[in-house]
Amino acid sequence: MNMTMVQAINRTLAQEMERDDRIIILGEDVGRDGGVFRATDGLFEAFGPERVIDTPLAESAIIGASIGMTALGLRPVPEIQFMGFIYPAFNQIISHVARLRNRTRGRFTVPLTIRTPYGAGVKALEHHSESTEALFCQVPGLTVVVPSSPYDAKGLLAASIRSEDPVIFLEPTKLYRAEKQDVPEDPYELPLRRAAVVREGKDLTVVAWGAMIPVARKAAEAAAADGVEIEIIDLRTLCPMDRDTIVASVKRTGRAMVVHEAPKTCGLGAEIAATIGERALLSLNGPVLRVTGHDITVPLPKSEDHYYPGPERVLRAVRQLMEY
Amino acid sequence: MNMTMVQAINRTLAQEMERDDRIIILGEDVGRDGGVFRATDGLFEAFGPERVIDTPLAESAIIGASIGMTALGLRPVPEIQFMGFIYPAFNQIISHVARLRNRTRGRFTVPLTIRTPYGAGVKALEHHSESTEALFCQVPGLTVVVPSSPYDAKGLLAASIRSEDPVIFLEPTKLYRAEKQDVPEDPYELPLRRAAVVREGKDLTVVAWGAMIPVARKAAEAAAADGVEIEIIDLRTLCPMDRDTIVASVKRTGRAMVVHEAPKTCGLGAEIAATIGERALLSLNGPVLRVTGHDITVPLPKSEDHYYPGPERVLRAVRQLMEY
Amino acid sequence: MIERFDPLKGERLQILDEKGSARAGLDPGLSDPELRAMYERMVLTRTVDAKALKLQRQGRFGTYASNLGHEACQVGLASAMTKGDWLFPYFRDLGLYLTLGYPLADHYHFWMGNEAGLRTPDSLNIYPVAIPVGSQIPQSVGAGLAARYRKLPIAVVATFGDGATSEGDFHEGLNMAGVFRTPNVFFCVNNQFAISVPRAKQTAAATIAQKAAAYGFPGVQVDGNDILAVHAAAREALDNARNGKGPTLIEAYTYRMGDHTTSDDSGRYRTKEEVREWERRDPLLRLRLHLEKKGLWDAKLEKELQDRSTELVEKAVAEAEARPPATVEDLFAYTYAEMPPDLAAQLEDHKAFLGEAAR
Amino acid sequence: MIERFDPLKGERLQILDEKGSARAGLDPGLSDPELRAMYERMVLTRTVDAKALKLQRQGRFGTYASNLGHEACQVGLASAMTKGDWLFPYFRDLGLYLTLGYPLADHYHFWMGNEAGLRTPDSLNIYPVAIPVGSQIPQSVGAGLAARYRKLPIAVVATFGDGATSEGDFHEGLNMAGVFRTPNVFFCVNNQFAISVPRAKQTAAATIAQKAAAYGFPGVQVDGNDILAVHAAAREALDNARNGKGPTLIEAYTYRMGDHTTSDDSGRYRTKEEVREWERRDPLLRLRLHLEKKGLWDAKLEKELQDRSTELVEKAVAEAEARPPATVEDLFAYTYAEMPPDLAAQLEDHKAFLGEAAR
Ligand SMILES: Cc1ncc(C[n+]2csc(CCOP(=O)(O)OP(=O)(O)O)c2C)c(N)n1
Ligand SMILES: Cc1ncc(C[n+]2csc(CCOP(=O)(O)OP(=O)(O)O)c2C)c(N)n1
Ligand SMILES: [Mg+2]
Ligand SMILES: [Mg+2]
Repeated sequence: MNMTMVQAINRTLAQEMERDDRIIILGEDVGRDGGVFRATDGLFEAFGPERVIDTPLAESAIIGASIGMTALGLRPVPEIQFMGFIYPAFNQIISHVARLRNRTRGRFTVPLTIRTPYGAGVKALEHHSESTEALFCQVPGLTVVVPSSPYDAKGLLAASIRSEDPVIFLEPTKLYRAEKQDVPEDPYELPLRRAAVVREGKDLTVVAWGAMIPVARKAAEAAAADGVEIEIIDLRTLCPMDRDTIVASVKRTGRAMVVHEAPKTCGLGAEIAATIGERALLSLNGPVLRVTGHDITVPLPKSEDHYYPGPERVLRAVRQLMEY
Repeated sequence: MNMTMVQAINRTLAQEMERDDRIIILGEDVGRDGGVFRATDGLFEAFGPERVIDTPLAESAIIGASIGMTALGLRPVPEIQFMGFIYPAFNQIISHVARLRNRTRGRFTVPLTIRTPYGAGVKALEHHSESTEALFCQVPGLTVVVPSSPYDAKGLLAASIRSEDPVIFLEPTKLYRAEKQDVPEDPYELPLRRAAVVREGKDLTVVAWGAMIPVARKAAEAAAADGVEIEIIDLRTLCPMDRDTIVASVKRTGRAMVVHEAPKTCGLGAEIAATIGERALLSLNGPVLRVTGHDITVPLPKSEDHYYPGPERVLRAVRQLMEY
Repeated sequence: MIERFDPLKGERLQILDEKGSARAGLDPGLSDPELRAMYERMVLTRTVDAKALKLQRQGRFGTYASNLGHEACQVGLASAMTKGDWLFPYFRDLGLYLTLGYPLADHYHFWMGNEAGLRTPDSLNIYPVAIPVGSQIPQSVGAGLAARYRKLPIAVVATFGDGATSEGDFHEGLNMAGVFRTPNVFFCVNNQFAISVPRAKQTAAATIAQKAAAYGFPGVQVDGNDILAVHAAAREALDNARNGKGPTLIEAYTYRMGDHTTSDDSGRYRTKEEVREWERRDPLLRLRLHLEKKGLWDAKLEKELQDRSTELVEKAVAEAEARPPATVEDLFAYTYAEMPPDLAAQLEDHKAFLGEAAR
Repeated sequence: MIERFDPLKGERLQILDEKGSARAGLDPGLSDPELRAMYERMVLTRTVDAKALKLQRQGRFGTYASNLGHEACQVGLASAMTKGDWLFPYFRDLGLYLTLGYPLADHYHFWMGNEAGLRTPDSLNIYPVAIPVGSQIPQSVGAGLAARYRKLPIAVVATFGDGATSEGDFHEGLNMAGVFRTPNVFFCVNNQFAISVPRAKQTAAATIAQKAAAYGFPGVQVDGNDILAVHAAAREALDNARNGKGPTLIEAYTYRMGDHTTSDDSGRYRTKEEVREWERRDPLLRLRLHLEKKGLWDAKLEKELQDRSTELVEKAVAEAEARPPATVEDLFAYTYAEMPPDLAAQLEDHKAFLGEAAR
């Protein structure tokens, strides 16, 4: 069926809840309102207020309560309304979600999936454009997943919900309704911890995820017109990272670039560049470039375009690297 | 005068408070108790309860209130009792401390200095060994400073307190009383944003900070016995980072290594390695190695030594790199 | 007066009834010009709000949070504040901004998507809009501590919604204020909703005001559609703050008459009847009836006021829209006091990119 | 009974006076064996605690948080819990652990610095020690929601100190519990200090119990050195939770007789006289006097109990110390359900390093 990413997410949530009655959704406005992006639309009516819980406005309690649910064998799927509002829950996530398995040597695990819209490009108010995924990638125990299409969203969300590990599932706001895609009705999983080569090319590897995948694709098409064949890796799971796929590609192409919308410094691009430097140094024909947001706060709507990496900025870096 | 790092910090706080009555200390147990590490010992008696404030047990309010104080022109120096307990304040730090200057185009600034003990190596309970400095380094607007000696602690803390930007001042618990050093009585500043070459060498550059400096020094002495001369850069200000000093050194030595106690993935080592790859690729005789904590939670005391990078692990990496 | 209305006993301060009659013995005794000025401010607020909604529909504004129905809360509170007092606002505080003198064009400029609009004029003590719910509350307490330390005879006000009372920051802030008896007034606009979540699902406490019991200072619930009640309670609380008598929590009981923001569709979670029921209690109507009863208002004055307000609004829109856009430098210049070399390099590179793209 | 003691009126539930006499009409009617078992548990708790302090001084233990004075709170609460109930503890809950059957050697093992000691036996519903203050509270509420969803007739207990009540998590958790009327019991051990900060500087509320007013459910203050009062209030609150009557906040008013932890020196912030004053109210003494009054206890039984407790403790220490240290694999194996290749590589590398170092 043809559907948008937000519809694919909605469908997946419904199917997973039908399959497994341990799954509980909770968050702000997820119930009667169906979520501010309608990701949980209809679930309250279908599954009732005990499984689709409109919580008070309290992010730390949303995640804390989700943890407590796992103690009794449930598999909560809390929603944080925007990634910019996940910080009040940071202590619960970093101190407990990520660590309870280790702390108790496996007695208590935390199989929850925290869903949250993320990323810029939709001209929103401050705090509604965050992409601080690298904060979570440096916390041992967490898994961070980002889909870049409706099809991937369905398969990755199902896999996240079924995972025994806690997952931060980041949904690129910009892609929620950007395209429709044919998405199978039957449930399916896409493997976590595995990157996908979504475009093959021999000259240069671009590593990206989420809303930067369409940007990279556009740049790749333009580059192809210049005779440069770009290979695009959609990371899908940001951590634990599929370094082998990245390294193998760069060994083939000899050139690498990371595109992400987070600020450059200490963004995930740093880890990817460092990994390539560690494992493919001798294959490199030039530095690993990072095309990213600037090291500033995402500007308000009028100036957002100056921040957000677009195909032109990627293409420019491609040219710089090819000429290196 | 000969003093430990914690004494140097205490002295600096006293002197800065004498110099500038806009400076206010607040936090848990900083008053009558003088702080759990005695960093604020005697200040309550000297400056009274309006300037050395024992707060309720509420980290978000400690930082939030500090922000509010800056609105009225004060320059608070809040203490978070351990870095592991800074996460409840994460929203105040990332959403406000870092951004108010930009949000108001310079009308409201946040000249505060958040002090917190950090790092492992002292066989503590869980959450008392955190070194998540890279979380803060990826937030535009923050400055992160770490001293590695009593002398540096005094000069860097004074500079941090006098800075117009918000500073996260991380005090390596392991070094609080590790050594005594001659520290001038008169106040002085060491420049922020500037790294220090604390040992010169021609063969290999080690970038480190805080408690890893003594570790790197020990390794360097052992390496010298093998005929390898290591240059050690003490980063001092982790962000904004003094990349020029790093790059210049690596261009000279041709080999680079980062040593930090945080887990490897997305630690600050990634940013340093990425920077070196970007700016000194052609000078490199081998990959930039990262000798770091493992990607696990810091273990409890009985097993902490397995986590913490020691001179032997550094030395081993030095040998690997020299043989590359 | 505040102490006379105990929220734990279900008491709520109301001075004006729905017909516009003031309850004897409670009337704060405002002068005629003061009353008229308040009404004018309320009408202006509503005009500014309606225009903002229109601009948003036309794509000339970003997402916007309507203010409809909150005029009495905002103008009642702001008119009790005096010069020197500080405001730590939330995102639905238009009437406060206007009453305290925030330039309307600046306010529009912000909602049009330019940070420059959040650069409070130096003469005003207004912190920027706090979007992370509740985060302004502990900040206001720090300002209260600072005011006391500096021996300033001022009060510090934080405003927030009913939803905000569930956040940890509400609790940590009020608790700290209680401990240090800071000169704070915590003003909760209980408009019955946090987006779609009704007040009854936000907390099981019968009132928000009674939460003050947890912090050792008084709380009072007032009719938030009754500007005299709001003003009277605010004035007393502000006086107490300024006079070292510690903080107060005021719950203004009102209703969010519009959608949460322009992205919201409140028809999904509440009935038209409920909204209509509250239209009867419109805060503007109530003060207008009161003014009419006192012979201070008529249709002609109303028409003149509407025209004047519209004119002011049109001028401000024109001014805001005529302002030049932010420069690229603006976006980079305020991250640090002094731009670090890396960031300067990013700025240069971006300018180079723009230059190339322009070619 | 809980509703009969209103914290807002300054009422506190006490059943045993300092001489060990029980107040008629309130006595929870425990059987003689039950009373004796409680006393035995209290003495064991104290013996375990004293040994821990000794081991710490000898360097055989890490930093340790003494439990002295909290025995009535802990044993009184735990003895009211029934199989199936859950505990979300904090870091000063020894008597709860012991009464609920947590293996003492495991507990020692944890404080000796090995995570294996936090691996709760599968038969026990005890979450691990929460060190970030207050963070266990919202977790316990989630467990309460889960219990209700699963239709389990159980209660969920969270324990915490007076200091914890200032944290946002306390507020968010209790507020959520109120909204959903979860089967929770919130048990605050008000021991008058959070490290050095006295209770009066922690909150301006006259009692902690009255904070329940903010959440729409009952709160009660009990004498925390009176095991009968603790037990009676806990039993009622637990019953209410199990029977769908919603949550309760219990404040156990007691005193931290020791230092905060072995790293603390409480002489810096409180007087010896104050401590001595509380020694008179020792919870063990009070129950022992009560037992003696009832003819259930004498010096001989006391001697036997002391000996038995010491023996148990020595055995547990020996067992904990005899356990093999964590393997390197243990440190890596529990970060994820399945070890990622990177981490496996780190583990292999570390083993290689250890191998080289051993050579
Ligand atoms: C920490 C945080 N979480 C979530 C949001 C998203 N959000 C914006 S407004 C709002 C509801 C606020 O309700 P209330 O406090 O009652 O204020 P009102 O909008 O009714 O004036 C929510 C959930 C946010 N801005 N901040
Ligand atoms: C979030 C957090 N902040 C600070 C600390 C450091 N700390 C440990 S115990 C403690 C005091 C706790 O006091 P209280 O809650 O009254 O419990 P008590 O120790 O008196 O039993 C503090 C500040 C912590 N563990 N967690
Ligand atoms: Mg509201
Ligand atoms: Mg305490």
